[in-house]
Amino acid sequence: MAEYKVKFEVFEGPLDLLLYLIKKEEVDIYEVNLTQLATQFIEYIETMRLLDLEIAGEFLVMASTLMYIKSRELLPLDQQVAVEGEDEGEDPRWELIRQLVEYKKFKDAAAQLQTLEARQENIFPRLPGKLELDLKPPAPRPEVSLFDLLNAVNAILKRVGQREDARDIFEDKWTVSEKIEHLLGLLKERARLNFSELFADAVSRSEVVVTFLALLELIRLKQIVAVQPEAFGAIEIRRVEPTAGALSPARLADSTPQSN
Amino acid sequence: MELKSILESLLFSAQKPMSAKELRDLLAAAAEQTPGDLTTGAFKKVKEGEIVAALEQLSREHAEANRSYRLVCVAGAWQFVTQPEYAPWLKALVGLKNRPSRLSQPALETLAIIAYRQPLTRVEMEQVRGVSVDGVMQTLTERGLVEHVGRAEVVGRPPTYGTTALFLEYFGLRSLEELPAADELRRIEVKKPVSLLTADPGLATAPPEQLQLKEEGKMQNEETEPGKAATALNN
Amino acid sequence: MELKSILESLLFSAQKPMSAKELRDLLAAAAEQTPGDLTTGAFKKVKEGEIVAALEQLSREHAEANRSYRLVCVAGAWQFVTQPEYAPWLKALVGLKNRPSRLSQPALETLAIIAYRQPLTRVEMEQVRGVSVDGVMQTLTERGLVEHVGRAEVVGRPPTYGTTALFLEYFGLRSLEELPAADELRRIEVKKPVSLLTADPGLATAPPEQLQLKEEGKMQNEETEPGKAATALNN
Repeated sequence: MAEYKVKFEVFEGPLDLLLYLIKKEEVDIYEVNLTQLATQFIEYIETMRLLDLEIAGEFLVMASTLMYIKSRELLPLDQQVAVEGEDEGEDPRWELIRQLVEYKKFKDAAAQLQTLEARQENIFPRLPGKLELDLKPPAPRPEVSLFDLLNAVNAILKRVGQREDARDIFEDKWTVSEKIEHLLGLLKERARLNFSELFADAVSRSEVVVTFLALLELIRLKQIVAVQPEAFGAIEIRRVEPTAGALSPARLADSTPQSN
Repeated sequence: MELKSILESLLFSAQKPMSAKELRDLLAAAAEQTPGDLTTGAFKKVKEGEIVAALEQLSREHAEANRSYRLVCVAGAWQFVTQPEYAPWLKALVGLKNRPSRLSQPALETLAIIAYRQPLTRVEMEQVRGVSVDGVMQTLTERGLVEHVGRAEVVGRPPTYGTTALFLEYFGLRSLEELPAADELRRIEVKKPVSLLTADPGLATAPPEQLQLKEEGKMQNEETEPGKAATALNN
Repeated sequence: MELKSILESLLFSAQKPMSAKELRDLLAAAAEQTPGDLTTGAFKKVKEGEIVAALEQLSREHAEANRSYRLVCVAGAWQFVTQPEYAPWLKALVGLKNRPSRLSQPALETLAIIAYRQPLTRVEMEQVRGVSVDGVMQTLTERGLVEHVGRAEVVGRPPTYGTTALFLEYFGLRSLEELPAADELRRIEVKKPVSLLTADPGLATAPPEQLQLKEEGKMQNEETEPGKAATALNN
């Protein structure tokens, strides 16, 4: 009986112990003699008790199920059917066998996972060294244009304007709306303007700012677009043509392709 | 220039496993970085499906070449790996790094149940194992192999669990479909206590005839219609 | 188990080129780590000459296989390399890590303040923006757009920052003078605590005529010649 003790501690639970007992008898789960199995199982429990070892609750529950099955076997057939709560023909023997079969399947699957686990320990991924291409890797380039930066400037100016007297900054003759008119006028004459030339004639700092704010406003109103055709190229200002119908044929003829 | 060769060169040089989608994005990026180049341009808009097909072809070629390495797909990402028999030398190369300890028997059993039956609740796991899974579940969750995936539509709305991508990686599986004997194990009934009966029993309940088996622990699977298993898989 | 296959698996997984001697040492190490193992033991005392011969054989095999990579020996060290024609895609792979991303609005604003008011301290930036710039400054520094340029001559000598040459390159500017509306933004007052007053106000301090217009936190700066700001720009 001493061998039981050693073995007992290794069992995962009552189902594991039952499978061990069945395997020991070298019989198929479906052909197992449940009465005999119950006797053996209860013997193990008794051994555990004698050895004063702690018995997990699950084992005791299983022991009572097995004792029930065993006692039921002793009853004549006609009385077995009458057992309360089993009117649907649920047979506790069958239920136990089903549970054992299912458990065994997963125990086998666990063994296969264990094989995979061991195999995986021996598989090493290729870890190439860092690529050393003869060109220098592209430096991280922010996806922003000068216009993003200018917009940021505008945001700051606006905030500053809120907390200070805006007149201090825009003290000159130009107002933003005047500058808008002026820009639209220029764009009527020419399809596109260089960003830098817009500021070339500015006579004062504030005129630059006003021009700049006018541009941003027109962009916001979708009257013009600012494009930077090349990464480091000059920014161009183009008028957004409202519709083809609004244009005279002459203008269409000499107008360059629009960005929209 | 063949698609599969380009993919091979990329996987050969990549520092990590790459999915078909990532490879597709690289093909597009290469085309964008070389405007006007016809060679890269030709692969600008390759579809993921074509990439997967090329990778599978490549993987077969490498298996046939019978070299010391293979191209494999684990958890949806492709990578080159060495064959297990070279492990002794690779261990000398890499050094005996501290790999995670192997999983215990209870952990493996519980993991198997979750893998095949997911999503499922703790009570359902305990039904199969016949013992509590509390300690084991903590281990499995801490190791990132299983995770809480939802809640069962039954009284108390208990949490349900499933396996993670790391689970696939840990066992070197491409997907859950690759689990051994998957169809069979998924279909065995998990008995549920009455109070936990799901509104839609779905996969977890199998027709009783499957339980009739002939030999040792083998199930007598009646002509399983292919469609049925496939449906079950997607559950 | 063939010597050349073992060597192949090692070179396949090695992160750097390996010499015949290093490979020989690995074969010996593997044998030592697995005492009693006949397979590893068989390669315990392979000579360098044999290794070189096996590598040359291997290199020929790979050249014949005509794949996207080759085994080559450079300066006595062996490694797998990809064929040059795949460079466009490999560049995309390398570029993956430093993919450009948009600068956030806070980053842009901080960049604008630095561009127009450099050199200036963090405290001064925060004066204009009204919020902490710590996270933003880290981003801008990492991207090489701004850099530490000196120290302010005030108590604690805090570091000052300015834009880099890369900044000009990115925005297509020949010099800081080309920044649009430069003067105007320079006029925004930066309020300094008295303890931080610079000995030489330079650019970071606005010309006095503007300061007199503001009501809160104004500073009574002595006369500054108009030319000074422009000169400071080129610092």
